[in-house]
Amino acid sequence: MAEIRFAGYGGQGIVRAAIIAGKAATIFENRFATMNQSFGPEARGGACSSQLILSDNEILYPYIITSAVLVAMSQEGYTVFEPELNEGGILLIDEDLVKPKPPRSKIKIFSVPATQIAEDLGNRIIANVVMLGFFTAITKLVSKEGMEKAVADSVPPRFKELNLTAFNKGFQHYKASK
Amino acid sequence: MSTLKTIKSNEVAHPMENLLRMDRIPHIWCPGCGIGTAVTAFASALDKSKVDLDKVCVVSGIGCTGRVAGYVKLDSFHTTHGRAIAFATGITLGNPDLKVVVFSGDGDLISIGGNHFIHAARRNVNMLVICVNNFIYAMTGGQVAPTTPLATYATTSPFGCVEPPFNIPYIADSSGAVYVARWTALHVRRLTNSITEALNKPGFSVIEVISPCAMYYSRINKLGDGLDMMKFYHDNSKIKHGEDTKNLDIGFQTPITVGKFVDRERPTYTESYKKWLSDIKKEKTK
Amino acid sequence: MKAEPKNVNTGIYYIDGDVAAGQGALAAGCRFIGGYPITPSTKAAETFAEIAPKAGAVFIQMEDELASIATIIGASYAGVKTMTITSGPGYSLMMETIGFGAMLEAPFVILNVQRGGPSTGSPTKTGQADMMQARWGSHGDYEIIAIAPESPQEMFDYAIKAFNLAEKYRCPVMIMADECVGHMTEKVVIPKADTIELATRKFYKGPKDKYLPFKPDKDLIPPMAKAGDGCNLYITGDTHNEKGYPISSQNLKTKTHKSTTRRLIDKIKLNADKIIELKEEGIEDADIIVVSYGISSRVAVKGIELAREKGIKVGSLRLITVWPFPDKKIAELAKNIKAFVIPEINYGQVVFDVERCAHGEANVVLIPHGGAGVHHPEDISDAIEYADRENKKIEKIIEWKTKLEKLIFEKGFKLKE
Amino acid sequence: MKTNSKILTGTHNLSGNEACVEGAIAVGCRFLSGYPIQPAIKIMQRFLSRAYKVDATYVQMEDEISALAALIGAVWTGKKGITATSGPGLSLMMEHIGLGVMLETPCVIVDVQRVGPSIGIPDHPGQGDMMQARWGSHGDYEIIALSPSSPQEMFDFTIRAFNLSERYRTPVALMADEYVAHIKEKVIISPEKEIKIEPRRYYKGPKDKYLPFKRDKDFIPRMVDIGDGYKFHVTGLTHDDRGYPVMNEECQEYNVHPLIWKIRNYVDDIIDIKETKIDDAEIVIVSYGAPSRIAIKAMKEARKLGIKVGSLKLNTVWPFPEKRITELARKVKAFVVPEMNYGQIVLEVERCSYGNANVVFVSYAEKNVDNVDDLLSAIKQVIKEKEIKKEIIEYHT
Amino acid sequence: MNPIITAFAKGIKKSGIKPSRISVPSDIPFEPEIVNQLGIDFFHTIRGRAIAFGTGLKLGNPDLIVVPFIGDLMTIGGNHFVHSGRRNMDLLVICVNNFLYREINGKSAPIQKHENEQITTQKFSPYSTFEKPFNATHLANSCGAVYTARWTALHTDELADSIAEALNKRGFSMIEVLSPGPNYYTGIKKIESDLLKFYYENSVIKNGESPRNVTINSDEKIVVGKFTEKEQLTFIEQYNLQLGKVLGSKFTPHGGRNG
Repeated sequence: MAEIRFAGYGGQGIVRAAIIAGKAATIFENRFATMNQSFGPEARGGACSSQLILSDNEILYPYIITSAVLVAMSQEGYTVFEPELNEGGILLIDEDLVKPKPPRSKIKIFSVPATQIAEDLGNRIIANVVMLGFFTAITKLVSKEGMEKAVADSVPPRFKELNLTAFNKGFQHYKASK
Repeated sequence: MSTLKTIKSNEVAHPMENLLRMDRIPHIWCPGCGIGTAVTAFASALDKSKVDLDKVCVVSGIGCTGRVAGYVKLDSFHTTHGRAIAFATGITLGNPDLKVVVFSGDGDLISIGGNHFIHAARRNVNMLVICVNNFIYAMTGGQVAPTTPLATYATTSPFGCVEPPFNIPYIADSSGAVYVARWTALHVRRLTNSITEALNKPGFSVIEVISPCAMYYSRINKLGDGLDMMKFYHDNSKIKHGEDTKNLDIGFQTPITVGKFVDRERPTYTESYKKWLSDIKKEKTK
Repeated sequence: MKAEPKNVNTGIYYIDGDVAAGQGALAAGCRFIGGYPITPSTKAAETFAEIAPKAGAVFIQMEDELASIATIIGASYAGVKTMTITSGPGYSLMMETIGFGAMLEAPFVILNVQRGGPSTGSPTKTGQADMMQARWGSHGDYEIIAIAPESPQEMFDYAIKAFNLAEKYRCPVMIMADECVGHMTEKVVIPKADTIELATRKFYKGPKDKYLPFKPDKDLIPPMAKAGDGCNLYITGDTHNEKGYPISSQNLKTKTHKSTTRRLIDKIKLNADKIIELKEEGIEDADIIVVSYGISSRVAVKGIELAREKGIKVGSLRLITVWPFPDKKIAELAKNIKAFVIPEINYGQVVFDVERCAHGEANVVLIPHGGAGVHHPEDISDAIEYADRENKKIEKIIEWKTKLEKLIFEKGFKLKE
Repeated sequence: MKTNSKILTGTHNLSGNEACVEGAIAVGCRFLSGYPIQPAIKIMQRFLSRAYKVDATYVQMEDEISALAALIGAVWTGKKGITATSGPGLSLMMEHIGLGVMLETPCVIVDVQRVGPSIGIPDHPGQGDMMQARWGSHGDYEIIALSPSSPQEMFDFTIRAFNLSERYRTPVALMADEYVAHIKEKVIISPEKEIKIEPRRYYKGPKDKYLPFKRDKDFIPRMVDIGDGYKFHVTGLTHDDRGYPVMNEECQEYNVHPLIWKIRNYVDDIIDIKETKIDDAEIVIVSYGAPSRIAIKAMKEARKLGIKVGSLKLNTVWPFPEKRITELARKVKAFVVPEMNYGQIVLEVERCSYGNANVVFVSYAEKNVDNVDDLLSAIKQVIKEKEIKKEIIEYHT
Repeated sequence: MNPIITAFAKGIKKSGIKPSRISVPSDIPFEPEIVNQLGIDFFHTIRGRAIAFGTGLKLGNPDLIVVPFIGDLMTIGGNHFVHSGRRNMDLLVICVNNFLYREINGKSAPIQKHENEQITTQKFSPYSTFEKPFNATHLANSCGAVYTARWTALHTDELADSIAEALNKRGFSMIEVLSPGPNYYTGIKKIESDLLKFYYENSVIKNGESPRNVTINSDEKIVVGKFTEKEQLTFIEQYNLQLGKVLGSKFTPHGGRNG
């Protein structure tokens, strides 16, 4: 079982990222995934986060107690949810948006210029997909094939190619930086 | 959310600082939205009309525009969905010295609150209604509204709206409003003038403010951002003061007629009620 | 009867509870939804608006909730399966007409995705504080059925069950979901149409001029006739006799004019055993039983786990149907256990009925929660531990002080602004 | 608060509805918004006919929804206000009862109950809205509900309802019924200066420091009037002390918890029950509203037969006198509960008796409320019961 | 029989529509015998919701002809009235206007003073005397009604003709009938017929008059007649058109006489 937190602000596709990962796990890998989201009524532009639990068995308790992975795409999201990350957890950040403090002992930090990559591809709203690629490469919690199928399944056909490119850019970014 | 910046005495204060709850800024409205413009116009009108700010009370319902009450530094009420006018009726009857302004959206005032709208107009209850019409329910994420033009897309009309929209000035007029005007978010100066005029008018006044909703209405219908909508208003609105209200229908991206349409005199509810009470008194003491 | 294939979008989906409910309604054969947008239930309406026209069903967005509920009762009498979708404030507006629907014995379903209350409250956050309202919210005496799902899959499954119950018992059926379930995304399996069993409405088949709209069969439920069937219906919200004609206060008490009101209650009460669905887990040798419903039952799982690690014998009773309340089951269980522990996202509602049915045989511990969030599992396990320790019979509801309450009201907590 | 010298005093023959209006005027109520509905119309009419004398404001709104919304608005201008309705109207008011609770607005809602559900029988008494009064609006809240059984009590309880609502800053329901509303009886009104009026809890500090929901030690915040220059903001959303919306778990607890506890902490002050011959009673009749008129009769009849019966009349139904019922349950054999519905408050009696006493329900939903025989026969039967049945008993005659 | 019902019965007959197709949701209770005689389906709904209820009947079964009777003159149900008009929902609304208006054309209407201390016109009148009533026709037009007419209950033939015409009209039609409604004024029955006659005598027929000009004022005669008629797609027609356009063959049109 893995508990994952995605955090950022409204409009970044934080919830969508979690849905895609959840979809990959449930529909394309036949496992279980529960996704919950939270946002205020001031949804647009405000703080936004989603929590995803992946498991091979049915998930009973549907919320995060301590997270294994935190994907932070805003400074506020990082600040709020960093304490929730367990010892030895993985922290993924958009390096242009989050300036992390020195990490606690065993937390591993990985950074990617997701928004920058997305802008280079011509649309900053696919930063979440870039991040998902990066997430897949590092955590290996979901297979690349599953994720690709889920990404393709979750966007309108005319944006399919662009999104898959973004996903692979993110995926490769980890490979390249290793 | 960014924190409140304290303004030092030697800094230039925000021009509307005395009218806004600066501790609640930033507001929730999206970039390109016209509600902020309407609030600005309202604030300048308050300034211009020289009304006693202590005696102005703002009532809002639920929705994006419904949040206005939370940002103006006046006695302000954020009430239930659709009932702003009913709530305001109580206030204005409870204390006739107050100037009550209902500031809410089209869904709130005309859909669920339609009954209160027509009845308050019929009674000619003393209040100013500023109805920001963005053609859609924005707070809940883009559902069809009774103002959504035919064949327009919204989340609950995924195949195009099948219901003709209300002509708000016409219905206000036929129900008995004494002052009816319509402006777009582009016509800030004229809107300000209208609000100023209406603030000093006893009775039920309605000002419709056509506003862009860049986040839902424009996005779902591919109309560009707030600026594109403003450009559309600029190119497509015609000022026709005194136009018969029945000619004020709005279609999808059709020209919009703006102006002041109705300005008439009728006794207000409070006046009629007072007169009636004194008649009874006379009758009883005869 | 089996579901119609055109209504069932068979497949495996990763969707949230609201969407699943919209799909479930269509699969159940719902032909008409009148609704009005309100967070957090809107997505269910949006889903139905999108999928309905392809299956020949209609969605209409009415001007308010009063109209939504009135229009679906009309549609119900036109002979179709029908539903409305709302949340707390909208639900409050529907109250008068829910009573009307109960009086007319119109089958219809209401999906209420509960949010933080009272009043406008916290629209995007959760709550379970409309439970008593579902039961008692309209004036006068009537009975309804209420189901509380705990997952998106159940939102689908129980939407179908709700329609089946409504058609069968001719009464309002409420799906009392909450924001957590409505906005939770999980795998939902929509099965093939031929595996979905649907109940059909009992229509009147006899001679038209002999039809008595409110003359019950043995099961206390009268067969129905549609508007336009030529039965010359006279249907009223007045207290009426079997013919449907209004009873005046003068003849209310005479035998021939016995009102149908008592039957509205009896038809649910006397069929309660058939209606009630519960999920029991580990209650055979339990000392403590956690009674929960909706999202709380999933949250309780963790608390129960923690308590069991400490060696406490805890069982779980999940109320899938909350109304009618399982009076007998609770009374029976009370005899053999120390206490019931009830986590609810409110300050005590269903707990009152547990207390009532326990008849003083077992203690009753309430774990309250104001809403906008769910219980902390430790609160649940701590309360269980306390209930296990407490050997005295305490003749009142024991209100557990949660961590949140202590934090805010005892530690001089400053609210973040 | 200043009262007008034109209030009615002395002894009068009034119906319950009329007495209610006189009570309201006596306690300083000068605003009524309503929508006509049987059997509460008389309250509106009477208020209007008295309006010109006491300079009161009256408005007939387009429906009950707006009636209560307008009332809440008017109260914030400094007026005391009332609305009168019956079952269907109360159902429509549900959403705004929630708003009244959330804005902590003192106001009085009179529900003259008739037979329900739905339209029911408009000119026949019922008590089917008791649970609704407690639970009818969405979300969690506590309410105060009083139940008068005579025109005199309509007068007295209206005054008490206003005082409680000002004291606890909450809507108070006056749950009358058609019988009590229409029966004409002697009503004695004490001189004006003897009528106790609870003043509104006004804030008196500096204008810019006013926080609409800053609570005193007793959990109750202070009010100001619109137009006095405080420039305050209030909302039906979950809010903090400033009245600004904050939506999270902490604020929800911070906001809603006191709404509940500002009532629950003061139940002993709020609850008013009238006990008659309870000391030696084996059987206690628990009643409220019109049926409590026959409870006393049945008690006397039973005592003639040698059955020790006492009566407990609930003047306040909500909050429910849980403690007292639990206490009595340990002493008595049975509770007998006559109600003009199919069983509502009897559930509360069952709950609070903890299996220590039998609970008998006598439904007056389809009976005349002056029928003593059925109540008496229930008493006669339950006295024979040997053991405690752990469910509500209903004897069928 | 009540003159309105008589006209309604005549109208049904004239329209050639089978009575069993007609459903009447109403917030005015009809006598059961009358419903039997008419051979229609009748629903006594709660106050103000007759139109909303009727919308459900119509959309649930588009074959039905739905005729909501409203007696509260749009007080509590005003919102449903204006919105159904806007949608052009296929309903014929018969609006029984039972207001008590003291003066018409300068003459005092025969309204007795109630012996009680109450002010008579307050006797459960939908409007207080100090409030202006709606011009229902104007309001109906401003929200899109396709057919509007007004008669007094004594204009039985004209009313029956209007009803027959409107029953066959597609879309939202409104016929306002001036009549002291029986349910609201029980107890002052005597004045009903006088009042009705008074209205009849003080009215003037002006077919085609602009809705704006038919406000009932105390200093003018009451204008009655058929005021407006226009053609416009009904809700169901518009629904079928729009969804058919967008969804093509995937869409099954909603049935009924408009389908």
